[in-house]
Amino acid sequence: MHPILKLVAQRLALGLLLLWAVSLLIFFGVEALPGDAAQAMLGQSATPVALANLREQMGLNDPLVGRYLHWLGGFLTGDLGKAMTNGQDIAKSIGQRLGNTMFLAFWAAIISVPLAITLGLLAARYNGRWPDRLISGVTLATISLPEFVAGYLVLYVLAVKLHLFPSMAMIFPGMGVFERLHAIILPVIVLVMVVLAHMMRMTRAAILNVMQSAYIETAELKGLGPLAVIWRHAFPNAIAPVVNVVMLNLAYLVVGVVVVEVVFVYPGMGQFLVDHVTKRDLPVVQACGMIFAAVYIVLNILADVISILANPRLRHPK
Amino acid sequence: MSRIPLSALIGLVITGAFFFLALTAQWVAPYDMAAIMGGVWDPISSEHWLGTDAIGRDLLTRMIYGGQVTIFVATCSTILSFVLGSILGFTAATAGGWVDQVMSRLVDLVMAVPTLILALVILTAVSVSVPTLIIVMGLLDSTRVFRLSRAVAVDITVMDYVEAARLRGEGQRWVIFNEILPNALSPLVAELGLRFIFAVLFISTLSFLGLGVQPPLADWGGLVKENATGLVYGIPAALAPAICIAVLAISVNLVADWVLARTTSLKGGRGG
Amino acid sequence: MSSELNHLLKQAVAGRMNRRDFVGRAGALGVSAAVAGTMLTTAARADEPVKGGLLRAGMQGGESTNTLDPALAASEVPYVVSMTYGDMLVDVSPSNEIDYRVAEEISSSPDAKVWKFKIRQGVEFHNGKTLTIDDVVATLKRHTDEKSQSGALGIVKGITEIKGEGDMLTLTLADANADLPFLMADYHLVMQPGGGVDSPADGIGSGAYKVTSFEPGVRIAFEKHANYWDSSVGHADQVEIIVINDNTARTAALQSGQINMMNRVDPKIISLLNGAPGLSVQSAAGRGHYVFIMECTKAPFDNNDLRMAMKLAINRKEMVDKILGGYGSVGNDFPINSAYPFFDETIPQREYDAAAAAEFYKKSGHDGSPIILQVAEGAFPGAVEAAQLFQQSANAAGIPLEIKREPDDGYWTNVWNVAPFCASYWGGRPVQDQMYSTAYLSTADWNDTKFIDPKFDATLIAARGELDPVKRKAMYSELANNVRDNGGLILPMFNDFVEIVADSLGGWLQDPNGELMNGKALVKCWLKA
Amino acid sequence: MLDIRNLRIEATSYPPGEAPRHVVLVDDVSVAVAKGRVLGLIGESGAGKSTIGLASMAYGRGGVRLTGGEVWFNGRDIRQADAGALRKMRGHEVTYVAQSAAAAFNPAWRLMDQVIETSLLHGLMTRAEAEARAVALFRKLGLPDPENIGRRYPHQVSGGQLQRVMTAMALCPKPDLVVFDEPTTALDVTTQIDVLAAIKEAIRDTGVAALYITHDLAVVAQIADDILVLRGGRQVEYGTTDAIINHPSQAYTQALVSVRSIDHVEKVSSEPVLTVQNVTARYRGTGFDVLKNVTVDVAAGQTLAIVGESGSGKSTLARVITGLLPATAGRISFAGRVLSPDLAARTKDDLREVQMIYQMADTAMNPRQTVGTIIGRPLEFYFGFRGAEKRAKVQALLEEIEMGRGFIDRYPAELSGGQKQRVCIARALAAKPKLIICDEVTSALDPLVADGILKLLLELQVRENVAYLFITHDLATVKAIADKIAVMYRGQVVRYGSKTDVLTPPFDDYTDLLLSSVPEMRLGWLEAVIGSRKMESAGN
Repeated sequence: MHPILKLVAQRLALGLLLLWAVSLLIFFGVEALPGDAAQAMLGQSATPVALANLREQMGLNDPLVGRYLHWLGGFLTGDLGKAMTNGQDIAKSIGQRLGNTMFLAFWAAIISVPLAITLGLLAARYNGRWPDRLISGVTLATISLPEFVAGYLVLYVLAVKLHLFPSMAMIFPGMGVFERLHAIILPVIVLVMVVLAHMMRMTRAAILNVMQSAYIETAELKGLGPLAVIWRHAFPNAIAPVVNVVMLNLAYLVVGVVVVEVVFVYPGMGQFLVDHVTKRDLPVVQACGMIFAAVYIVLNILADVISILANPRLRHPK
Repeated sequence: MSRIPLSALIGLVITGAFFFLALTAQWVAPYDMAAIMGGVWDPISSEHWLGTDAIGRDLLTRMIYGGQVTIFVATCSTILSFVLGSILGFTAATAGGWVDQVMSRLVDLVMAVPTLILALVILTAVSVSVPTLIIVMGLLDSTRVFRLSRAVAVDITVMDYVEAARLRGEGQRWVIFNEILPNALSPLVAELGLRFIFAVLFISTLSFLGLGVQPPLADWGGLVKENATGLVYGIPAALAPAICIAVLAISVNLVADWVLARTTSLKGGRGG
Repeated sequence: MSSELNHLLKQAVAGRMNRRDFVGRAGALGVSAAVAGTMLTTAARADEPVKGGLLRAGMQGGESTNTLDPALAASEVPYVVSMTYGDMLVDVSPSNEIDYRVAEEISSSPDAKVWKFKIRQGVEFHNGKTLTIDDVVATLKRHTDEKSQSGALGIVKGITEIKGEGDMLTLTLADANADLPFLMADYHLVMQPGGGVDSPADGIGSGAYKVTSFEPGVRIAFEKHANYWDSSVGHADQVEIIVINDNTARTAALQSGQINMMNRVDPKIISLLNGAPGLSVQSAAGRGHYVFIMECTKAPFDNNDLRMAMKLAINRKEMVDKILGGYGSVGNDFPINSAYPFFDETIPQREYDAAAAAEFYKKSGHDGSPIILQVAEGAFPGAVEAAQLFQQSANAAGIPLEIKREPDDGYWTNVWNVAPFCASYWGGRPVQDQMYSTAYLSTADWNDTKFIDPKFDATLIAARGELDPVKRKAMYSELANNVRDNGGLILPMFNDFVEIVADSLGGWLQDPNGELMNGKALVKCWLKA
Repeated sequence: MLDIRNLRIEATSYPPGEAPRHVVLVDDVSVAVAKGRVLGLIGESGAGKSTIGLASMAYGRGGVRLTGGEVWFNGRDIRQADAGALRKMRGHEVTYVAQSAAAAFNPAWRLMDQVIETSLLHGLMTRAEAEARAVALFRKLGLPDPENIGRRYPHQVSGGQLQRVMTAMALCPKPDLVVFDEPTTALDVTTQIDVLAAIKEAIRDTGVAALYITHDLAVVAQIADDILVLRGGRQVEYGTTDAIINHPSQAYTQALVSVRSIDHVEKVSSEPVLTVQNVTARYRGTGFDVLKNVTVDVAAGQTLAIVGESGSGKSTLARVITGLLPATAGRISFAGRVLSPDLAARTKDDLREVQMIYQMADTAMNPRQTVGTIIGRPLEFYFGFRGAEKRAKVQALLEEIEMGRGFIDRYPAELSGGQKQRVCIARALAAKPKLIICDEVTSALDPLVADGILKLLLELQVRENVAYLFITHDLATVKAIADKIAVMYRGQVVRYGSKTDVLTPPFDDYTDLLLSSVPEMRLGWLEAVIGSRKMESAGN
């Protein structure tokens, strides 16, 4: 069996195991927390009777393990169940939110990844000179700005003052792609600001690291220009670390955007999850958690595979 | 040590200043933190250098105390995460074998669930207080420290001098504390800076989402939240703490970069 | 025209200010009475209803956990949703009269125990089905069923029999209740086909608008119900509720013209908004009130002198200014204000009086150990700050008040109605009887002050059956004084509903019954041409 | 063609955290290379030979600058040329063969693409032509399967072959001058000789001029027409190869020529302190034995030299004896007692009495510890010496290894290669061991320094009566120090006995190959050996 396939298979197996562990973590974790869905829902109008009724109706009185197994069974048969709080079909409601999140993440990534890598290469090319300092400085500033601050600044300047873009990123079914794009411009800008720096700095670091190698000197002694050296000889060997950090940030774009969603009222997974967390809506929290974990795991596997493919030693074993 | 680049120097000075203010807040702050002494968002004036906040408290005072909270929490959680993360990381690296496997997998497990979400889940349930914040943030962040310190340590354990120590019959503790730690220090110190920043940004974000410290206490993130509504009307109150967060982060970054630059020439390097 | 004058004009047109006031204050700005008068009339004339268009409300108070089942509606968005797609038997008009919807006529037996509602003919559900008496009966039955989680359960549980024949609905009560019609206006009691027993959350109602898209916590879209019987409402072709829980984002959305109105304005920014072009702040004195509750049965609050000391030690005016930004009115330690019928204006206002407070405190013989006030942000907006203010004024009177902050989560379960002294919020009820019955009757589930007084209970029950307004007002006055002087309630302030509407919005009216014109804003307002 | 006149090269180094240091690397060096001639640059590390080599391409590593003199190449002073012109020149008129081809090839590219890169870059020929030429060169350089080897990646090719491919890469664009920077140093002797021959032939056939840089006089003697001897950046002697080798005028040159002059008479065998019996070992997870049934013993106070090329398993043997790699079979007894195969199970004395010295002194010492700590630790650990007493003993040891007491507070980074190795020796001695395992301890050092270390080791052996297990690939060293020799090949001992027995014919094939491959310091040696081998292969 080809080592790569073998490795991918291994990682997938490990990933599934991890996923299962995550499900345990979330389920019993949320259970361990004080308060439950019934309480959270009734709030001030929680009379003992109503509480008992609701608990009964939500099946909160059944034994814990039984409920987990029941959930697991459903999950394995592709049934995410219904939300405790409003009985909506989870798969359906999440599906829409996930779509939105992916839409946002996709555009943020499309812009930020190439940009980050180009900037990283440039910074490495002019290492220590003013372009490097400028790029590094700016990215440093963006990385040091909390998301919500960046969000509000962008919102204040571009939406409220200049009326360039809508302040809310409302998107809903039946909206054309261009309407949607117009709607999400601001959050995309903010997300790009957030993830750009990390990827760019890693690219730069990786390139500079490779620049130490003997074969770079060989390339220079072959009479190649600086950019040619970086692009043809350094970058191919810097792919692995870059890919890893890129994947890390892609994962972040999917699972870490709660704040941006709050600021721009974007109907994504984050807000959805937070709502259900506060309402202790276990099945939904569970489902979201699994999706997030899955995204993270898959992206990691992807990163591994790519960096393997980028490395001839592993691609073509002796 | 003799020649520090200007950028790092600036970073050091500013960071130092912030810590000084944090330590001396009680004496430096012009007013009582909770005292309501003006209208809502009074403009900058001689008695209120930064104006007043959303319910008429002196903003400068709030900022100074906010800095205290932010820096205190960030520092403590960072320290916690490092002590925990690095010790475990080194142990995993030196012990190797199944110990390493188990630990690494557990860390993977925790990291597979997005940090913010995890924090939200925990903090919505347990009553939010400074200690809980520190512990939660520290624990969550220690996973990343674990990864780094393990990577660095693995690089070092393959060195001949570690083998020599083993051949001499040295124990685990000596190897960790006398052979590995001194050489892993610099990359860790650099990472310390970055982790600290993440802690600052993280607690700010938590407070922004309403899970920060309790009023009348407020960290910078909380202050931004309290005054954010004004932003849309050009009320700068929210910007001041926001800028503080950014400036602190940047200056620490500058220092970290410098430490990093000094260490890359060193064996072990960043350790990824 | 100066922005201030402009603002005044808006206020006047919107009905927040009568003609005389307007002319007066315009005069203060150097505008002659005549000019001001014409100004107002032109402005008002420009205020005829306009049909068509898309009306949008940006709202706080919606989660992705919401449902369309009116029985379970608890927060603001579901409430407005119900009011927009559903009709009840009646509404309560801004001036506290009965506004007939599905019922077109009401009559009662002299003892106010048997009530007859004449059901309007030709009311059509959104699914094309015509509303029949059976639907009405089924709906009420669903809400009165003991096992239902309906928020209206407490209101309708007094109904012993629900009967329908022809177009006449007959409700029989256990005890007399002169306010029953008002209770029928409760927003949970949305008429649904077959009572919504089979599919409570299908969003089919008989209201002016039908639900076209329901995304909980995000957006709810409606379109005009073509065959709605009442042409005086439902002007816009489409209406939308967009959930924007973040204050800043909500205001920004309004400013950038993406929504026409918003609820829950952060009092802090009102002063800033008054100047803002194209917007006007609307505030309506409501029945909601922020309170601190002492349990009369638990030490040290089982001592009325101490309770009185606490009541005297709070600075109500300061609270209204600091916590509500002035958009509210001071309370008087009983849960009723001018928004209620039969309110007694003559009851003297209780003021902050450190000396008197100290006096009572001494008299109570309290041992001086700290008195703990438990509070959470979630108790009411600004609760913690309010508590801090209370602490300052109380300490000034020598009362050792201390604050213990509780987590929002589980506050209503673990602290409220459990702790001897804590902060709370009451949304108010359409009529005095209901307010008192819910929270001050000895046997009430939510008697959170543990106020137990047989005389009070007797008067309350008697008042229910009393059809003579004069007598009734006297009775309510007695109840008020009783709670005010002997109860465990500290009521510093009634909060207004503070909302902002764009100038593009026509037909806005103040309504004390609830947010966004008692939830009818989308139904009653229109977009100016 | 290449004419260097009073060249002066300086550099500024930025040691972390310290003030920048200004150093003169090369001063007042003049040398010329005519078309088709080969100039050998020889000297120890730090002599500036590589620097000069790169200077002839107007290239400086790090902060290196040409600050004086002229470098005339093809009739123009390249010190004055601009970046563009230099780029045109590099990789076309002058090409470069690096020391470690393994590192000098880009791991991400196929060999062929790298070999022909410059030819295409400078537009010298079409891809087809370039590849054809490359294949021809591969064949000339005696690479296996020349048609297809270009499709391989660097890691798929052995070090010797890579070095040839590198040479092909240098020759492909038909340069006027090739700079060879220690092209064979990283190779095993048996490989080195072939590569050497291949290079020499290629140079002759293509008629390019060459600058051949090495520290091994014997090697350069085989390939160069003229030799420039450098020391500390200044030229010591410059003349024809014959002149330098046979009639060196300068003392330093003489020393170089007569290096390895130690004559060590083997001692009569005494009772063994260490006996290794039928030891077999394999690494975890691998399928084959790296050591097969090895049996040797070391007499007390004497030296057993383990000779073999990389991969012969000689270092593995060391790991097995120390217990780092537990043997799967066989038995190791030491000073009359059986050693447990596993390190963890050994007593403190077992550990103390077997000490180890590594090839790379830099990685063998913790960079964060002072010499005092490094040497002092065993004293403290085994004998519990502390404070002043410990310090005194450390200084005594420093004396013993012929270093000043002053070094006690230095850090490894502040020491020269030789000094580092001495400190390692001291650390081993501190434990008062019966046996010291020396793993290639001299191979990283310059010849003269290495000699010093060897001499020291011999003296110490006499004084301390300690036995050495001396692992090396360098037969000269073996001759200099060993009492007994074990020749290892593919995990097995192929020849074992007293030095004289092992080094006197008749030889087994491998030992013969090994011995005959060691460069000898006489002209024409290379041809002779190659010739004889050809005949042999023709014979049978």
